[in-house]
Amino acid sequence: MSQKHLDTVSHAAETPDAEQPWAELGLKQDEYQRIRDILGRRPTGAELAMYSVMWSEHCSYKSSKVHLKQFGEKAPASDAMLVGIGENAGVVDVGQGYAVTFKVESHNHPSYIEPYQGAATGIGGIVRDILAMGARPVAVMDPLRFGAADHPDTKRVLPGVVAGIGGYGNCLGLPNIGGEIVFDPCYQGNPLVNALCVGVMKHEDIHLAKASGAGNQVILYGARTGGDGIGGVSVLASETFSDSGPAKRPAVQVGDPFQEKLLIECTLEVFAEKLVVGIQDLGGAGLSCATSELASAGSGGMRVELDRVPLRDATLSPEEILMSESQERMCAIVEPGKVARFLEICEKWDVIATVIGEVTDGERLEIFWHGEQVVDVPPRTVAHEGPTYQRPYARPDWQDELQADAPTAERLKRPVSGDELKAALLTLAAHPNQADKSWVTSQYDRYVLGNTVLAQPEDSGMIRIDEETNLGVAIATDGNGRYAKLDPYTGAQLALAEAYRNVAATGAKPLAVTDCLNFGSPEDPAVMWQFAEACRGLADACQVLGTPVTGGNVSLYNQTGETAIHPTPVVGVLGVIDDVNRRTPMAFAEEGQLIYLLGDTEDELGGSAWAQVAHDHLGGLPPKVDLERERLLGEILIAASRDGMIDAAHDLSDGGLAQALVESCLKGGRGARIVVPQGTDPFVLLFSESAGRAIVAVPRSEELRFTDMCGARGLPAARIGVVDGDSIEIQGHFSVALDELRTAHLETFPALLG
Amino acid sequence: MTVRVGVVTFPGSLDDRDAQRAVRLAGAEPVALWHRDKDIHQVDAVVLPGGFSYGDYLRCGAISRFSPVMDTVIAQARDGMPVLGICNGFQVLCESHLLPGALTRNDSLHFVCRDQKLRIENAGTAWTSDYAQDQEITVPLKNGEGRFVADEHTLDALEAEGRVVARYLDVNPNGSYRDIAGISNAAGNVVGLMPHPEHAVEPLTGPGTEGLGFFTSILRKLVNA
Amino acid sequence: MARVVVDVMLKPEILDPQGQAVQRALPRLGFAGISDVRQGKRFELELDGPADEATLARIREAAETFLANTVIEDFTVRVEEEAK
Amino acid sequence: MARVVVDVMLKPEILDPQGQAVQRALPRLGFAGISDVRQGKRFELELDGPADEATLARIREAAETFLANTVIEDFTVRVEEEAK
Ligand SMILES: Nc1ncnc2c1ncn2[C@@H]1O[C@H](COP(=O)(O)OP(=O)(O)O)[C@@H](O)[C@H]1O
Ligand SMILES: [Mg+2]
Repeated sequence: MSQKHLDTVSHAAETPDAEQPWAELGLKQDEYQRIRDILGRRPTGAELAMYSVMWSEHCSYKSSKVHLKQFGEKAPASDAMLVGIGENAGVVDVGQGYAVTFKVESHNHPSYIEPYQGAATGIGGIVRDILAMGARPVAVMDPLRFGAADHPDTKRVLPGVVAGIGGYGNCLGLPNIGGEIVFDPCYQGNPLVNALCVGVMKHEDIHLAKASGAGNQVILYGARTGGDGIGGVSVLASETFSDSGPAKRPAVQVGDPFQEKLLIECTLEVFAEKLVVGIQDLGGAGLSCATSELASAGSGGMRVELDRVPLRDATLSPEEILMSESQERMCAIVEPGKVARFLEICEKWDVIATVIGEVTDGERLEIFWHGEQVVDVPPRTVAHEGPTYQRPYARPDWQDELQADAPTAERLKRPVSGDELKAALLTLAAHPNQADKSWVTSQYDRYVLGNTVLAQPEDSGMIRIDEETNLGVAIATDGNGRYAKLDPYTGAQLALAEAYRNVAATGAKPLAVTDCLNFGSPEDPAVMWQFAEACRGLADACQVLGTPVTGGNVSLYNQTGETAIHPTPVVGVLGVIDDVNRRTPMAFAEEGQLIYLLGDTEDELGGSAWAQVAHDHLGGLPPKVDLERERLLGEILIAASRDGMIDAAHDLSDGGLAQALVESCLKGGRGARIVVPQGTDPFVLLFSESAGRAIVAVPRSEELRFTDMCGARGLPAARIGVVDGDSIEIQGHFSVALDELRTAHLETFPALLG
Repeated sequence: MTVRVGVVTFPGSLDDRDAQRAVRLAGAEPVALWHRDKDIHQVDAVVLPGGFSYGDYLRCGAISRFSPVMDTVIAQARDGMPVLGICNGFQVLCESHLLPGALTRNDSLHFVCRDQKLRIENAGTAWTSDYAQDQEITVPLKNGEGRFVADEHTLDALEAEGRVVARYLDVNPNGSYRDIAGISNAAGNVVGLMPHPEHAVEPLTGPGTEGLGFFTSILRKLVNA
Repeated sequence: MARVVVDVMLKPEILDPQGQAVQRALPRLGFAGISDVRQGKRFELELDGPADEATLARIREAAETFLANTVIEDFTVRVEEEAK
Repeated sequence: MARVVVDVMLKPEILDPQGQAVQRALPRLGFAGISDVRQGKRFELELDGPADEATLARIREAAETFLANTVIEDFTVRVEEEAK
């Protein structure tokens, strides 16, 4: 391609009528016209390449921006927020001079096409985002959604995704401390692979993606640039799959975690010596994104000699180099006097580093190819001033009908006898959504770095960040597409509430939020309504809980033909704990401790796991959200942990009390004797999914202190039983031996996946 | 006297900091060693840590084995310096022919991370003297290529000479021949171990503290020497 | 009782980190003059019967759908000389 | 500018779980008549110069000491036909 006539800026000016492949690159007619207006001429091939990837849905957020704005506008005032939305990731103050950065991103479409590499590069990408903020990455998490567990394609996608996440994360030396695995037929052609990374730094180490200071050098370092993934993430994630698969099938990217490990160590060393003015990772849209974002955020312009970029394939054209999404690359802005030292550190780590340009005092991003100018653009128009759409949205006409179809006792037969209740509990505990996930999680290293205090299966993952003081952070991610389908506003709030509760259950104080919004096509007004509602719900709830959204990611076009996935907002909550020794695990480990149920239980089974497992039913309304109650519950759980009043805590979510008891008992290897309170329907007690609830194990010596605290604060706390024996006994109804339960719970995944 | 234990960092080493922490918690002084340096700074013993050195590309440990630091480590190990290879370090020791056999892909074909029960079958090596003979311990195990293989003759010899240092109990997590988790050289100064004792040195972050013995053993040996 | 060999290599445009690691190591070990290394997989299939056209067609199909991941890999199928 | 191929296979007496997994899967996918599968590695080395005897000797040495672990693996070295 490089032999072809080079489309320079002057050539473009002279040939205004040359045909250009803007439609093939995913641009709309009016978008193309707008580029011509901005430039006052037709774009060169290289400029067209840059605009098309940067203006794609994935990179420009053109459909979602108007709704995401609320996260900033409604953000609760928080002293903890050091860097907010708009940077590679948000940064949160966790005290003692430490800051933590965390973010969740999607790699859904690539993971469907090539599960191993798609998922692996998803981990790689989010880790570089965290690194680019100046932080040492310390852990990863992986919220996943797949089609039906027994569908043949799930057997292709799931093992590949899991092996890819493990293969990349393990090789990087990042403990995997949690995630989610949910099956639902709605994800059959659109599995969701979200990846979260968390990093730690000192306040003074925060780095931002901006290029300033005329004369400063632009250094590209890391892997050589190849022809893989040209327009991959951006174009691929910005269109709908037809029934026969994606229409455009760009080359898949292959990750090299070893290269990324070197990139991490090298980058941290460069930061430590204060050699960097600004830094940006290369992810979707590769060099187009990195150069235009750095220049746009900085003060001056930038000049780049594209032919200096080290290539894996010498035949690549300038357009291809600009669009390549080759992995494991970073771009740094370095003062001239520090370049030599920078290159020395790269050499130490066997990392290729090349000066490819410099910051200018102009206002343009200018790119040259063997001395000839191929790009001359105002960088903001590429990076930050792309098109935005106010897409039409409308509540779908089927929403009312769906909500009217409530799972009442008349509509869905409920278990009544002891035997029926027992069967329901066992079936639920063995269903792939509730079953033990160690087939997956044992493929992930959770010990590396030696700071993992809690990891799956626990309510949240917890990492020690200071060995002297035992300061730590906890993170949980949650999302329930079934709830969100029934009511996207409430569903998004429930996702936040659950993650918040999970963090508090381990004893950490929730501080901040990241989110990954997985939806169908924004061109469908019904989907757009779901999206708008979910954003509004999440922003409103964050305001009440005092936890600002610090960053996140949007994944649209998760649909096959006309059928969209359930709207699936995945919410990650970060919390801080002053002393990780005080953490609360979920296992019932001590015989004789008292089991308390905190919160109120109502007949709320809309969207529940029971309705799905027993009746394959989705209808009605999701559980109500009471955010003040969530906050109170959180405060009690944190205080009880700090003051040593509880030895175990477990939040109640899908599967309700029944599933929570199964998990706490099996983890601790202890049974429980439960007394159904007078006047309570045992079915509702066991299987309702009312929000704002948790179970705790209280040592008898602490009972009075604990109940006094709940009473004084007005949190309902009911003593429902005691940790005891080797079965779960619901007195007067049924008893199930832990061995039987364990078999049911543990054998599902091995039976499905071998 | 302070005992100085070197911990080598290869490109792609992951558990090097953890090994240093374990050395410190055992009461010795950890010394960071760099793969490109032949100089090992007069350390008394060396740990080759876990990880994916050189990405585990080609074969685990195959590329690291040729690094400058290994020239020195191999020479001094032959002269009796205590060397412990954990996981990837064990693979490096086999590739270096300081230990017999090889470590191959797990029979499950999956990476496995679990708390693993072991029996210490030789409490006489430089790295196991703080354990009782046949003591059972639990430490994390995490590997994708941890299946120890060797020919029958070698396996028989290892057993006959008491050079099987640790064996898997309850579950053989990777298909290792004869449940072998760790072996030593004939002199007992070089030990390779697939599981990770350095991740069982603090109750907070591991399944217990039963891995600490490897690091206190070496301390005792060197102080008494 | 023929032996059929299926060679699977990453497509040329796909990054091959393993091959690159080998290539970088070779000069350090004193082996110069090698400009590129690619690493792939080799499958040796022992057949119950002869390697006739029908069988080879089926093996090609197995390679296409299973042994190779044609999103990122190419493959070749050949009957191995008995003499070898 | 020749290409040399080094094939590395596990020795016959060493269990090959990858090959076995392939062999077990083949009949399930409808490919019968395959009695054994072994999986190994294939290295393609591009030389700067010709594949003369001296060069091949050096590549054999690289295979012996580095590309294969002769404790568990066998290897073969051959020049690939240009025609291919
Ligand atoms: N759902 C969301 N909620 C909050 N912030 C978001 C969301 N989606 C994207 N953002 C923010 O928009 C900015 C641009 O996102 P993105 O282009 O994905 O960043 P990057 O290229 O670094 O991955 C980031 O600051 C990101 O955190
Ligand atoms: Mg980024």
